[in-house]
Amino acid sequence: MSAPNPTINGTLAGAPVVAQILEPSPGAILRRRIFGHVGLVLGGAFLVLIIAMALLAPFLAPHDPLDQELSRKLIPPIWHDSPKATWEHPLGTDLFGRDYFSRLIYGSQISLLIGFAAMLISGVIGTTLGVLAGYFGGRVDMVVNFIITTRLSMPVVLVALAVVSLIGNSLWIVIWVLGLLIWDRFAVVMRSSTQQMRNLDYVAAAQALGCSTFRIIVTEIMPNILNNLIVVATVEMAHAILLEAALSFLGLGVQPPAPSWGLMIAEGKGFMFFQPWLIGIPGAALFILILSINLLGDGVRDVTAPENQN
Amino acid sequence: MFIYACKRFGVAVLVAITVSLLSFSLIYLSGDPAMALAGESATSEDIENIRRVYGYDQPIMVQYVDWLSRVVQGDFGRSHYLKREVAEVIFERLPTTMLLGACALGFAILLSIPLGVLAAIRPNTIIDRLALTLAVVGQALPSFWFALILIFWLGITWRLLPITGTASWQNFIMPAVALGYYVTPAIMRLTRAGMLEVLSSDYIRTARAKGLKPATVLFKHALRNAIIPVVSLAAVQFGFMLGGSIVIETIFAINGLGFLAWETIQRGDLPTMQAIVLVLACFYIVLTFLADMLNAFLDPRIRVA
Amino acid sequence: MTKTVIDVRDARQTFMISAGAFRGKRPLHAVNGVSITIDRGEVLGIVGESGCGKTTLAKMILGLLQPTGGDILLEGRPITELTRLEVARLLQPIFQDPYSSLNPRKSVGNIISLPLKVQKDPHPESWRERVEEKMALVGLAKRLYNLYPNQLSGGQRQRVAVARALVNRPQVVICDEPTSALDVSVQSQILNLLQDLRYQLNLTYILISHNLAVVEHIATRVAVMYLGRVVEEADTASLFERPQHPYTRALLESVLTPEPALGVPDTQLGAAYPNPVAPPSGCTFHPRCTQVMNHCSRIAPRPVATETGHVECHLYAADQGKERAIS
Amino acid sequence: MADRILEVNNLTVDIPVPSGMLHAVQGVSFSVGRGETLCIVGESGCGKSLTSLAIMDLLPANASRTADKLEHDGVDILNIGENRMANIRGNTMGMIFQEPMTSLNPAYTISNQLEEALLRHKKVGRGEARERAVFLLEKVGITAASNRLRQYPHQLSGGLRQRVMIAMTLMCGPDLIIADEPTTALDVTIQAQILLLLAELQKEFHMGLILITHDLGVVARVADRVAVMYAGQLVEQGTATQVFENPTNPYTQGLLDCIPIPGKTARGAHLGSIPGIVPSLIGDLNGCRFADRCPYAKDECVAKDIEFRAAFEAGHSYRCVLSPEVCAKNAQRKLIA
Repeated sequence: MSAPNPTINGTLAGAPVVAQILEPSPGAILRRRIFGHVGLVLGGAFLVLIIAMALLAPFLAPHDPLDQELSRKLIPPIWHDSPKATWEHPLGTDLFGRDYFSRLIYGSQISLLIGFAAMLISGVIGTTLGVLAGYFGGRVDMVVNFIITTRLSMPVVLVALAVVSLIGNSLWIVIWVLGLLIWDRFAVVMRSSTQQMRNLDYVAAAQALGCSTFRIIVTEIMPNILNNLIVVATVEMAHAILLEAALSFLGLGVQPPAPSWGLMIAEGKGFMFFQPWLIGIPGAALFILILSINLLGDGVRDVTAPENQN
Repeated sequence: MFIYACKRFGVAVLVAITVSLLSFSLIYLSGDPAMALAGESATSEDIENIRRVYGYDQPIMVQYVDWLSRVVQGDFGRSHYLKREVAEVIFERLPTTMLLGACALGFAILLSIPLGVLAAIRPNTIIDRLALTLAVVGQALPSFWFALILIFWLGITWRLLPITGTASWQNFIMPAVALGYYVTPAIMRLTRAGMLEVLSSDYIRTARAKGLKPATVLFKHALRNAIIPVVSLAAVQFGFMLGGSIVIETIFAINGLGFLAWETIQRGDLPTMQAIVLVLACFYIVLTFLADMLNAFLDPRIRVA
Repeated sequence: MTKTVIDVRDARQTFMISAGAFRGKRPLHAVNGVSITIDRGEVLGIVGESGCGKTTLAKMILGLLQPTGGDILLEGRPITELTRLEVARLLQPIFQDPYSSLNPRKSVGNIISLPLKVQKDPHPESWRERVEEKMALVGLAKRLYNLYPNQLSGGQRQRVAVARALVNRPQVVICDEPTSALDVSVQSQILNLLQDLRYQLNLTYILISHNLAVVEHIATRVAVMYLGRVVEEADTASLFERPQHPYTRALLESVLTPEPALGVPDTQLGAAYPNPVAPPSGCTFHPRCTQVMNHCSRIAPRPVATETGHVECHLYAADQGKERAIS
Repeated sequence: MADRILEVNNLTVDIPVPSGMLHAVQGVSFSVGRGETLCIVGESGCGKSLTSLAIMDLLPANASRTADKLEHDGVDILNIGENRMANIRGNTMGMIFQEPMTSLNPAYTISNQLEEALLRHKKVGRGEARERAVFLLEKVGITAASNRLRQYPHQLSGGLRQRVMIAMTLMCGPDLIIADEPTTALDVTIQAQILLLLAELQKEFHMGLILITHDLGVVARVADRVAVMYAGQLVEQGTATQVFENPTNPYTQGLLDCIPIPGKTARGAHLGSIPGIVPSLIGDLNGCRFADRCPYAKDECVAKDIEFRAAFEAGHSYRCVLSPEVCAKNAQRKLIA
C-alpha cells in the first residue's frame, strides 16, 4: 500500500476494479433468515407434523374412525378424572362410540386435502388473472378488476352453501366450490406485485433483448413475486380449511360419517356442556393447523420482505 | 369529484347487474328447476304445469329480464318454505343482521385501530409483539368454535350473558364479538403497516422539522393518511361479516338474514336464497361505493382533479 | 454498409392520459415529430428536462413502443419490418438505475448470458467463456460470475448491465442516463469505460442525459429536446460554443461547474416547465423565452439549417432576420 | 465569533444494525455564522444527511447522538429535551428536504401547511398567518399566491413545491436553514432558479445556511465555506475558493478530478477516477478511512486515526498524514499527468 497507485488517473477497461463482496448470496441470506425466524420454524415444524400425521393416518390411528360401538359412547379423554377414561381411547369417544383420536387423525387428511386442493385451484385462477392484469394493464386490467369486484361482492359462505345445497355435497364438490370462490386475494395481490415488477428496468431490458412476453412473465417476473404468491397461498389454504369447517359445521359441507373436524364440532355441539372435549379437541386441532399455516405465511413474508433485504 | 362519483356509481350498477345475473343463474345449478320444485313424487304432467306457470319454458334471457324487473320493483317472489312473500321476510330480518354487523364492525374497529396505531408508534416493543400475537391467534380461531367457547364460558359456566335470541342489547355482545374478532387482525395489521409507512414518509419528517407537537404530527398528519386504505378494508370486511353472519346467527339463534339463509338453504327454497345473495351483494356494493366516496373526501388527490 | 445506422423520420408518440384524474382522456404528445439520423461511430447526446420526451424517443428506437406516427429506420429498414430479435441484435439499452435494471433473482452469469439464450445462440458450450470475456472487458472479475446483484456495488452493477448489452455485439448502445444514479467517483469510471468500449468495439451511442457536462464530454453531436421536439441539433463543439436556441443557451447557463468565482447563474427562465398535456401555442418555448417576439405565440417555428445541424426558432428564420437586427 | 449561529463540536451518530454498530458520523465539527453559507459535500452514505438530521434532532429512533458541543445561537441544544427542541425546530431553525414531491402532506392545502408552523410557534391569529403566507409565497417567486394557498400539493409542479417548502421554512423567520439536497430532484434550469432564490433570501434575511449536497458544481457556486465528508468524517474544510482552487486532501483532489468541466476537461479524454468503494462503517474503524483507495497511502495511514491539520491559508484545514506542500505537489503532478 505504500507505493502510489498508478491507475488513479483512469482505470483500464480490462482491469478488475472492485472485487469486494458486499453481501452473501440471496439464497444464503434467505437460509439465515429462515432459521432465525421463530414463527416460521415453529409453524413449519407443526405443519410438517400434521402433514405426517395425515399421511401416516392408517398406521397411527388405533381404531377405524368410522367404527361405531354404542356401548362405549362418550368416554372422556384420558386426562379426565373419570373411571371411564381409558388408554384405549386416549381422546375419548363420541356419541356413537367412535374413537376420537382416530377421527382426529383422519380428519387432518380432509382438512389438508381441502386446503391444498382449493388453494391450488384458486391459485391458478387468481394468479393467472392477476398477472395478466398487472402485466398488460389497460383494458385487460379493467376487465379483471371488474371480475374481482363482482366476485368480492358475492358473500362467500352464503354462495358456497347455496351452491353445495343445490348440486349436492361431496368432498370434491366442496373443494371445487371453494376453489372457484376464493381466488380473489390471489388476483389482487398478484396484480399489484406484477404491476410493480412490470415497471422495473430489468423487464424493459428483457424486452429490449427480444424476450417473448411469456418468457418475461415466467423467468423475469414470476421469480420476483413468488414470495408474495407463497404468502397468499398460505392465507388462502387456511381460509379454505376454515370455510370447509364452517360449511361442515352448518351441515352442508363434508357429510357424516366422514371425520371432518368441522363436522365433529357440529356433532359435539349438543353435548358441549357436559362433554366439552367433544368440541374442544377438534377445535383445538383446527386452531393449531391454521395457526401453523399462518405462522408459516407470516414468516415467509417477513424473511422475504424487501425492507430487510438491505 | 362529481364525475368521479358518477363513474364509481356506474361501475357499481354494472357489478350489481352482473351479480343479479349470477344469483339468477343459481336456479339452473340444480338442473331442471321445475323438477326440483315439483318434488320427487310429481308426474311429468305436474312438472310441465309448473314449468309453464313459473315461466321456465321461456328463453333464459327472457326469464332473467322478467325476474329482474320484478326484483327491481321489490318483488322477489314467494318463499316455498315460509309460504310468504320473500321481500317481506327479508325486510323483517334485515335490520337485525345490520345491527349485528354494525356492532361487530364497531367492536373490530375500536379494538384494531388503536392497537394498530400503538403498535406502529412503538414498533418492536412489547405492545407491538402483543398486538401481533393477538392478530396471529385471532386469525387462527375458527369463528364458530370461538362462538361456542364464548357460549361455554360466558353463557353457561359463568352465566354472564344470554346465549340465544335478540331480547336485549346484552344478547348482541357475544355474537358481535364472535363475528367482529375475526376481522380485527386484518384491520389492525393494515393500520399498523399504514402508520409505519406514513410515519417514515418525508412529510412526517417535514411536520416534525416544523416543530409540531407529537400529537399533531400523529393525528393530524399521520393518521389521516394512514386511515385511507383502512376505510376501504373496513367496508370490504363489513361485507364479509354479513356473509359470515350466517354461522354466528345460526349458533346464537338470532333471527336475522343469516339464520333465514340457513333455514331456506336447507330446504332448497330458491327464491329466498337468490334474494338473500342479491340483497347482501347489493349491500356490499353500496358499502364499497360509500367507502370510495369517503376516501375521496379524505384524499384530495382523488377529490381535487 | 450505409453510414446511417438509425434514421428517425418525423416520429411521433401520443399517449392518451387521463388529464387531472377524471376529465376524460387527453392526448399527450410525448414525442411530437422528431427527425434525427445517427451515423455509425457517432455519439449522439440527447438533452432536455424531464418530460421532454427523450426517454420515450429512446423506447421507440428500441422497439419497446410503437410510434404513433412517422418512421424509424434501422440500417435502412423500417423497424416495423424487423423482428424483436433483429432489433435486439442491432441495438441494446443501458438504463439509469442499476438497482432496478438487473433481475435480483438471477446471478451475474445468468444475466449476462440471457441475450445469448434469447437469440438461441448455437454454441451454448461457449457461453460461459464469452460471458467471462465480456466481464473482463467491462472490468468485472471472473469470480463475480455466480454472485447476485445484491452482492455488487452500484458501479459493478452498471458494469454488468454494460456487459449484458454488449454480449451480442450490437451496433448501437442506447444509454439512458447511465450515470445519474451513481456517485461522482463511480460515474467517472463508467464514463471512462463507455469511452474505451466505444473505440475498442466501434460502437455507436445514443446518450440520454440531463447532465450537460457529461454530454459535452462524451457526445460528438447533441440534440436538445423541448416538449417532444428537437429544438436544436448541432455537433458538440458548435452547440457548446455557439448555442443558437434561447433554450439551449439557458440550459448551458444552468450548468453548474465547480468554479467558485462564477456564482449562481440567473437563467431568466421565468415560468416553470409547461404541462405537456396543454402545451403553449406557437413556439412551445415562448412563455419562458427571454427573446420572445410577437408572433412566437402564434406560429410554430420551422427547422432552420445551421452550420452543423438545425435550430427551431423564429430568431433564425430567413424572414425574421431583419426584425432581429433591429431589435 | 459572536454571530455564530450554529456550532458543532465532535458530533457522532451511531446506528445499531444487525451486523454491528454503524458509525455513520464520527467526530464532525464545524460552525456556521449569520449570513454564511456552509456546504457539506460528499458521496452517498458519507453521513452528510445524518449530520443535518442530528443537528435538528430528527434522527431515527434507534440512532444515538453524542457531541462535545452543539450550540444554536450560543444556546446549548444538545441536552435540552424534546419539548424545548421542538420549540426551536421550525421556529428559529428550519429545514428543507430533497424530495419536494413527497415532503408535503398530500391531505392538506398549502395554506394549512404553511400557516401551521407559525400558529404553533408565534402568538398570531389566522389572518396574520395568512398574510405572512401570501407575503412569503410571493417572496419565493410564486405568482397568484392567494390562489395557490387553496391548492393541494399534488396540483403543483416539483419546482413550485420546493418553493413552497422554502416559504414554509421561512414562516417563523428562522436564523438558520438546513437544506438537504434541495435541488437534486429538480431539473437543471429549475435547480439554478431555486439556488439563486435561496442565496437571495439568505442575504435578505441574514440567515445561516447549511446546504448539503453531492453536487460539486452546486457547492462551488453557492458556498462561502465548504466541508467535504468521506465515510462519516470531515476530510477538508475551507472557503469555497480554497477547497476548489487548492484541494489538499487526496479524496477531495480525486473527487474534483472525476467530474468533466465543459471548457476545461479535454473532450473525450479519460476522467480521473477513484478505484475501489467506500469502506463499511460497521464495527471498529481505524486509521484513514480513505487509505485503501488512496494513491498516496502509506503504512502510517492505517496505523492510527488521522488528525485535522492546517493548510497554507488561514481557515483551510484538511485530514491527511501528508504535509500541505506534498499535497500541493501531488495536485500539480496530477494536473500535468
